[in-house]
Amino acid sequence: MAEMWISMGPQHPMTHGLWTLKVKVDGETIVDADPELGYLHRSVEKMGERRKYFMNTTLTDRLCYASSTTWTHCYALSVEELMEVEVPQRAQYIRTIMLELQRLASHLMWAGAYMPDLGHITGALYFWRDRELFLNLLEAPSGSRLLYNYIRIGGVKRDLPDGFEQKTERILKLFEQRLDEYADLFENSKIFRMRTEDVGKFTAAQAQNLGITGPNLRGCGTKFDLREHDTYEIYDEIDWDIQTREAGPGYSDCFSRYMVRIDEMRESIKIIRECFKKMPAGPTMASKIPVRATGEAFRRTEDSRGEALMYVVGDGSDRPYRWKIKSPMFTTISACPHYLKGYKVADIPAIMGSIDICIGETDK
Amino acid sequence: MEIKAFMKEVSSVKGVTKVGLVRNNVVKCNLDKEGSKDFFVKLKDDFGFEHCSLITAIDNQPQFELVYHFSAINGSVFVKDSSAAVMAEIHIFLDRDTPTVESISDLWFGANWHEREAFDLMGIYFIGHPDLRRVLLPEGFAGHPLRKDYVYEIHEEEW
Amino acid sequence: MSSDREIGIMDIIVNPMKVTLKQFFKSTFGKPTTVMYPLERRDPPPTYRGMNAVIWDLCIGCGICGEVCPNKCLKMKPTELSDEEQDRAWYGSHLAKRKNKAERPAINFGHCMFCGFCEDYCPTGAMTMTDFYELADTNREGLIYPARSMKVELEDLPQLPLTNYMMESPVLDVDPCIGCSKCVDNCPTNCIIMDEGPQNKTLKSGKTRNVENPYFDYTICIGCSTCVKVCPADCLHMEPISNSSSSGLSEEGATTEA
Amino acid sequence: MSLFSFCKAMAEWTADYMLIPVFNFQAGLFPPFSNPAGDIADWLETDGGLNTLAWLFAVNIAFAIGMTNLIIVIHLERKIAARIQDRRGPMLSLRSFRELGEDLAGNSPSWRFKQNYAGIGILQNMADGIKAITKELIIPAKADKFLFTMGPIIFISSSVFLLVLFPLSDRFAASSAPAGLMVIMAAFSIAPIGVLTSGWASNNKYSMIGGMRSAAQLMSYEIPLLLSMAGVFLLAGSFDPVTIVEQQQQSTWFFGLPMWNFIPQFIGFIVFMICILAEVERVPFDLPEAEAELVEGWTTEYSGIRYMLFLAAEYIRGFAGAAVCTILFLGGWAGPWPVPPEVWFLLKVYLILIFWIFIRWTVPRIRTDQILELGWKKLLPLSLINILIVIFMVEIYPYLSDTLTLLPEVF
Repeated sequence: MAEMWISMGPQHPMTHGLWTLKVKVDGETIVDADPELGYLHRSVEKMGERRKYFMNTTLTDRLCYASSTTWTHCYALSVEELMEVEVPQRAQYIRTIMLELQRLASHLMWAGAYMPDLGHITGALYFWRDRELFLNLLEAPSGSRLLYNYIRIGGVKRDLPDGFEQKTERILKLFEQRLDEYADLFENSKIFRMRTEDVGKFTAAQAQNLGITGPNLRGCGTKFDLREHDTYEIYDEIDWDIQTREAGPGYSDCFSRYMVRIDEMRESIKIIRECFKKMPAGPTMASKIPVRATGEAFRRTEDSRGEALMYVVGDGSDRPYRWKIKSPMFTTISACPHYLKGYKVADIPAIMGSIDICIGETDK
Repeated sequence: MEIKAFMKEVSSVKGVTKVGLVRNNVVKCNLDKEGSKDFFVKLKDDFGFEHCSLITAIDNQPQFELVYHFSAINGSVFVKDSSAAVMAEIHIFLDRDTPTVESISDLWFGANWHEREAFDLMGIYFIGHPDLRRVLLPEGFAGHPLRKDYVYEIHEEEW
Repeated sequence: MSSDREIGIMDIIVNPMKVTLKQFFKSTFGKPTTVMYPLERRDPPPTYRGMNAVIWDLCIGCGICGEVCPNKCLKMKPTELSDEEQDRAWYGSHLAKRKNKAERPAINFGHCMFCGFCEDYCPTGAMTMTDFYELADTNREGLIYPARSMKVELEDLPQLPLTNYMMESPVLDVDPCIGCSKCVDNCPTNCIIMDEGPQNKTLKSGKTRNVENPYFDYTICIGCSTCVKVCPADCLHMEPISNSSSSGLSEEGATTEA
Repeated sequence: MSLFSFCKAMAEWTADYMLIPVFNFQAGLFPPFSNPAGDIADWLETDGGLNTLAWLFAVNIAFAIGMTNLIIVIHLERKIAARIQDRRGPMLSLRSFRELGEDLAGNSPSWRFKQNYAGIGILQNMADGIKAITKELIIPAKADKFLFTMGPIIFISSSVFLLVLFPLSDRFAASSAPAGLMVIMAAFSIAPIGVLTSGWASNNKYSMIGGMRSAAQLMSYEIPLLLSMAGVFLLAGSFDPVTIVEQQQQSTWFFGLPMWNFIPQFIGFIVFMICILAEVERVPFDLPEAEAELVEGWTTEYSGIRYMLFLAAEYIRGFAGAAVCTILFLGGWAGPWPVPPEVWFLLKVYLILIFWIFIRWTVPRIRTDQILELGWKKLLPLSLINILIVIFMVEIYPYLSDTLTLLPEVF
């Protein structure tokens, strides 16, 4: 068969209406790829310039529906840096708990979305069933299941409800059991390994230059996690490890990226438990929060998908003058011709699924 | 290289002004538009900033400002007694009439789409970019919407 | 780590099938996770953000809810209050003089995203969010809820203190003030009074006359910026003020100390 | 009484009391002219006419049984998949309506196991059928219209043909060809033509790749499939299903249990199971219609009843594959007395189908190159080894004993 371009998306089960991947194939082998974005562009940055600082947390919630708290937190952190607001200690602990719960939910969402890409519908339902547990947890203090609007500039919206710790502990225990149970169904399954091992490889040096961060970079064995390397909230006071995994000599494949995320979920459970143990009493909101700000500030946080960075410029009014969002997936998708070349058509969902694409944050 | 030594070395480079610390691990400096590429080559090869985090374009009215964020992932530049990864924040100011700057996407591939986005939304032209097309907006879109002088209609539904 | 064991021939079908078989028996003889929605419902937590409801007895018509709404889905609509409603209203004494001009929020749920800002920033706690979430309708017009349909009545009203969640209060620029007292008429909390100002103005006729200036009680100011909007001379602006003694003119006007 | 003699009796009765009088009456209406109705009436009195009529009855019965099985298999798949996935599956049945009506009327529940209007969901099948039939049949503008319509016809007709070919028992068979299993395999291998035709005629790149994949897969798995069947044929010395099942009954092992073919030919059984899974395109070998990468492959452009025919044909092929497996390796319709042999046969078939359903919802899909590698490098040598074992067995058999009782000790 001669070389031909196949347009995967926007109406394709892998891209489900959000983006297009044009693939040049020779028979079943990929020769070239060209990703296209813009189907979900909402001009969030421009909209943010018209809204007051505190209103923008609703926009950041909607950057990624799978991981909305981490994005709102990144925004709140940068605006607090800009306004020089001191967040109370208890609010920082609550934020950390919410971030890790959100990371668990986000990774579960990813794992559930990854399984149908490999042709494993049951996996999707198993992981999404567990995600519901964490959505229930996130719903209890914030009052919403998907778009929480819980982390605000200067703290969190309200204190944790009564019995939240016991409820969390119960769910974490259940989830740990299930994670062990799933090992036989997924990572120890021979066919799952046949599909994911030695597929979608890139080395650590390549990944850094391509702008790939987060679990995808840690899948190459690079110990880089912004919770540790640009620490925020109370991650420096808590004992936890960066989860890395290496498939071969310095490269990552789909399986190592899968395993990094599974290990990270276990690590998140550890962090949440320790946070509950150390949590002090006190207020959950800073006493005085300015409305207007001047200057520029940025903070970067470890989003569920990689490095999230928000750069906020204020001109003295109550609205941001310029607000820039760095999405980790934006660069990772742009690099996809590099790690798709040479694999089969059947590998495209396996590879693109394994890097955990979220188009909401990418298209902004 | 310790961050203080890094700051000293950076300030000795031609075209770099106002070197300062934003936080304990973030170095900020201004850079002249001419010869910026030489500095970026030095930043990548000599100082080991492997990762281009972000390129932001700001419309400061009248001039444009480009803000580059680079990150040293492998710890070639470090802060003493801290695990913090060092970032470099570099500001380049451009005239409104000639919003052009040399592309760095051949040094960092990760900068490729950031430059495309800056071109798309702010109208900055990157010389030497391999594929300077719009990335978020459709082809044939008129204007660059993040510029402050971009005229747009606010549609508010009456009810 | 459990995944580091050797993968053998049993891991092709047999071991994975153990997991699914176990689940099969569990959900056949137990209860599946599915919530059969219209027949059985899960209880939303008390914090749940559902459809809005306005406690009219507490509402003072300040319009902050419309101001903080990111989607502008909430508008203040002029509403005529009945005598009974007028009597029950918390700030009824003040509103009595503008009974026919009272404003109450109406919501277009087609635009609402249930962020909860209106509830959080309401200075009297009149705006609440219920746990009712079945708002679907067959047409767009059905999603527009007029002001009266948002009304709820409570048996015992929570008498909350007025709180300035906006973190800002109006400050007077004395020179352009013409003493029209429009701000006083429109202030929803009655926190402004007109009093003798520090400044005399020369009229066209040559006479000098003392101009009355507004004085603000920042302890009950809610930062709604209604006065700024109605001011014909642009002499008011909002400033972040945390206590009563932070701006030029206002400290004398404060009737009670914070 | 066998199915055919039953049908023959039915045909005689119908001919005598319904058809011949009617045709004769018609012929009597216009006596001056030569009327075909009279000829038909004459023909129905001959042996050939009666046999034809009986055969028509038999085929219809087999078809009805096959289609009923199809609905049951689809429903079974849904319910089992739902249980595996911690769901409830389709639930709307007449019982739910009755419960709902009772609740609305305020009566106390009359049903013993009342659980939230949850029936077994048999109405879902009707809903699916009605939906598929009432949907628009879309033919893409640039498709080859003739081949596009021919594709489903080839696929479904070759699949339905399978239904009449295998017997449910030695007495319940629509056709009894001596080369029965060979005909079944021949019917099985017509399907790639339909798949390739519809994949090509859709004028869609995904369909094209799906069709090519399907053709490559089906053709490469035909060889190990037939080779693994060859062992059974050698042992039985016949292609006839009845003979094969009887042969499996003759040999016994411990406790006098019949030694069905899957014990001596375990390798062949495994190879056959994998190959027939690939042949009927079920997970993990369903890559021609992998929805994540190829958007349902060669069925992308089909809609309405055509798409449903594809789906139905796949389930019929699955049912037929399980039936062949039962005949060859699991002793066919043999079983203890009180249960009739037809029920035994169906029970075994459903056991295999449930096993396949479990596989489908347990493992991911494998890749094209991996499936071909598995077929050519692993299954082909294994099936050859199986044939060698069987030849060894058949050759040394006369020297050992009159029965096969000693065989387990030999191996």
